[in-house]
Amino acid sequence: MFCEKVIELLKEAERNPETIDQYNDEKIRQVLEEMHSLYKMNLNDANASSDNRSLCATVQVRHTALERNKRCLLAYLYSRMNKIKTLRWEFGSVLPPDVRELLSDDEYQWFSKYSTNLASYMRSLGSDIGYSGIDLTENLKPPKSLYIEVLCMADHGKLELEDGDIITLKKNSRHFLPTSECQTLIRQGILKQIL
Amino acid sequence: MDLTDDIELSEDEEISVETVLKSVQCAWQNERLAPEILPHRNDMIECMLGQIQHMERNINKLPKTDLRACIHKMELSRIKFMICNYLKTRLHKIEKYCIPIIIAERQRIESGANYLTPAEFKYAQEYSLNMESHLKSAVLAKLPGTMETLEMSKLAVYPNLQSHVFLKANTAVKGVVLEEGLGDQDVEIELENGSQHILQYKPIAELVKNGKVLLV
Amino acid sequence: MDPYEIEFIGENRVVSIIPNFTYEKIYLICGEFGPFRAGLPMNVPLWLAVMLKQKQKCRMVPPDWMDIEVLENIKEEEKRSRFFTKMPNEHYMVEAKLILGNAPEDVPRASEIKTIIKDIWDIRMSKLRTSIDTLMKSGGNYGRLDHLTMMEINSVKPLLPEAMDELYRIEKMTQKTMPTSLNTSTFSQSGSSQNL
Amino acid sequence: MNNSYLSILDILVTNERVPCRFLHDLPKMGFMDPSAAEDDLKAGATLDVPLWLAENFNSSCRIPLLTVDLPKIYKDAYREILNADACTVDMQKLGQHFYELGCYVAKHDIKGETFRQRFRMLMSASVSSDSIGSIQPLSASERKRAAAAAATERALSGWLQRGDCPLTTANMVANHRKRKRAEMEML
Repeated sequence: MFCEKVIELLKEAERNPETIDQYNDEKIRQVLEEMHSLYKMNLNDANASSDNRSLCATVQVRHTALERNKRCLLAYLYSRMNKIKTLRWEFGSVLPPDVRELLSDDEYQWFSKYSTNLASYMRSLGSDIGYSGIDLTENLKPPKSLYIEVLCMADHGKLELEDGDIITLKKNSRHFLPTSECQTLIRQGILKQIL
Repeated sequence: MDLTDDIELSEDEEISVETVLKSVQCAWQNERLAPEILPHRNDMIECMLGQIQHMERNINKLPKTDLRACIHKMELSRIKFMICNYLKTRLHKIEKYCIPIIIAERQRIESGANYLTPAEFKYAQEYSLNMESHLKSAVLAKLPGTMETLEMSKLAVYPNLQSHVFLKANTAVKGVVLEEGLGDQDVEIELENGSQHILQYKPIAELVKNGKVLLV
Repeated sequence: MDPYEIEFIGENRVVSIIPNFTYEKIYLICGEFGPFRAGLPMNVPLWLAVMLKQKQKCRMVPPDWMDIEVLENIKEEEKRSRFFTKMPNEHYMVEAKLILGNAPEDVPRASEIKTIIKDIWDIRMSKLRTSIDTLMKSGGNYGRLDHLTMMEINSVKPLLPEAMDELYRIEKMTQKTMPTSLNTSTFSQSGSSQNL
Repeated sequence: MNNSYLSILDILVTNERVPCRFLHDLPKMGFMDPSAAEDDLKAGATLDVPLWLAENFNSSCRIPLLTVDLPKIYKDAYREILNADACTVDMQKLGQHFYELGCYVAKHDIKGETFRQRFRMLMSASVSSDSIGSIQPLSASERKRAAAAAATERALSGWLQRGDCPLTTANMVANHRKRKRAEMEML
């Protein structure tokens, strides 16, 4: 039956809604191959079908399959675009190499453009009055206290706080930090809040 | 020490920052709970950002451990949370519904009743262009012959205005017409002041925009 | 919405505290509070009360309704009534949780009070489920829900509104095209073949 | 449900197969019918065809090529069962997309009633997580709804039990790490 490969692709994307898989170049290639061969067969039969009405129907069926394949491929890309957006909000504008390699080159380009667009929108906030303290990727949860205790999950190096103090984040070290200054590190899994 | 001061929103009315803050909260709540994008409240947001900036400068003059500094910081971080969440909610709607939003916004700009701020509109247009160019280079360009063309409007995702929402009436409203599910006659109901309902968004969309109801 | 976001909204409510320090008025964006006089009750937003309590700068004054007798009455009334009764305040659960959680020593008979409030909550939650059931049975496109607090309303999201959306969609489709025969789909009725 | 062009759910729904009878010969399409050996698909052939294809060529279209029969779950026999007690029907087996597919092919009134009956079952199950397993298997959208209801329930009881609002690792980040760890362990 037509369009079976592309459905596998979509099911794969749906299976793990909370993570992004490797861009499936190979399967996409197979779908494109199916499309090219359907298209070619149609070109041949379309020439012959002017005097053969049932062949004309065959051409229509193939054309429907082509449109269907196209819709599915675009839906695959779109579902990944949504995940890539989430990557921008959660990992930040610089992706770790092992995440970066899950994206195709086109997707990485899209990620960069998305990131740039977001950054320029955020720069516009408060720009009239020269205020730049609003970062939409921070302040994600209702604040409960100004300071929290955190445990460092990985060696991260030095962190300069707003008040000028510099601390070193070493694996397993504990710190008492301003909530506003460690939210991103917690989101990125480098720090963990001790409750 | 007076860290706040009343600000002027327009020439003839002076609104206290406290009132602006309350309006921002309602705008945030409505934006979070409405299926479609609501008219922007940029004047209020800018006013709040100004207040935050002013306040942060003053806090820096206080000793770090000063109790007042802590209290002010806590309030500021609450307000920042709300503003960030509000703006982010709008961005997400703009992304999801970008195609119909851009079309509707072009018409609204002509009539001067725009829903998006200039920065949001720019963001929406850029987002839509990026999406188009990605779909083109990643798939469409590789399709055979005539298959590579695509009308972007086909990809439009629309907010579900028929979705059900909870609301509280801020004032009495008469003549809200509910669409009946099955062939029956439409029903008209009255929202008493302070009453709460669950109903479809569409018939009360205007009431959300003009502040007569609050989504809860 | 997340329960913490509703708590955030509820934290704007004003409650009473007795500070153990003296300080002049403080001008916040959400209003002016004070002056603080050690030993004298005063009003502040709930979030500030919690913050001061955590810094051991105040005692919390339990709101009037946080009283065994008042709550027993509410509970009885809630049990008796078919409808939801009006709660002492729109964020009673948030207030109860924050005051009893941070300052149980400031509330006389705190643990009994906690139990009664939980009872009232449970009665209302089970009433809520019954009402939803009735609502869905009666058509499922509109309901009036006076006196439900935001936290309670949130507890049926997204289940209730989404089920109503789905039902609306299903019935809308049904209404659009009532088929003459139920055995065939609407698009297979005119089986007349025509030559291609 | 979202019927938009890019909706994966709608794509999966329209991928469900419906029984069809072909009205005309279709040259070179014999492979669609695994039981037939010829190159051409012959008029009169009956086979299950994905809805997206059937929908484009059914008798209400410009080029009627086939007639579509109702999938059995929407037929009289099942209507009676659904009418009697919708909650006993195993939707996972019989109608993964019962409501959604029904909106395309079976525009009669049983779905609304089925939905109501089963909603009640779903609601009572969602408050006590252990009973989710004991109810008859759900359709895909019902499962989603039950999971969402359970998440609300968890968030609420979490809130009732704790004082603070814990900050946590972002979802994608955490899942990415988890998966990487699992991959490392496999090596």
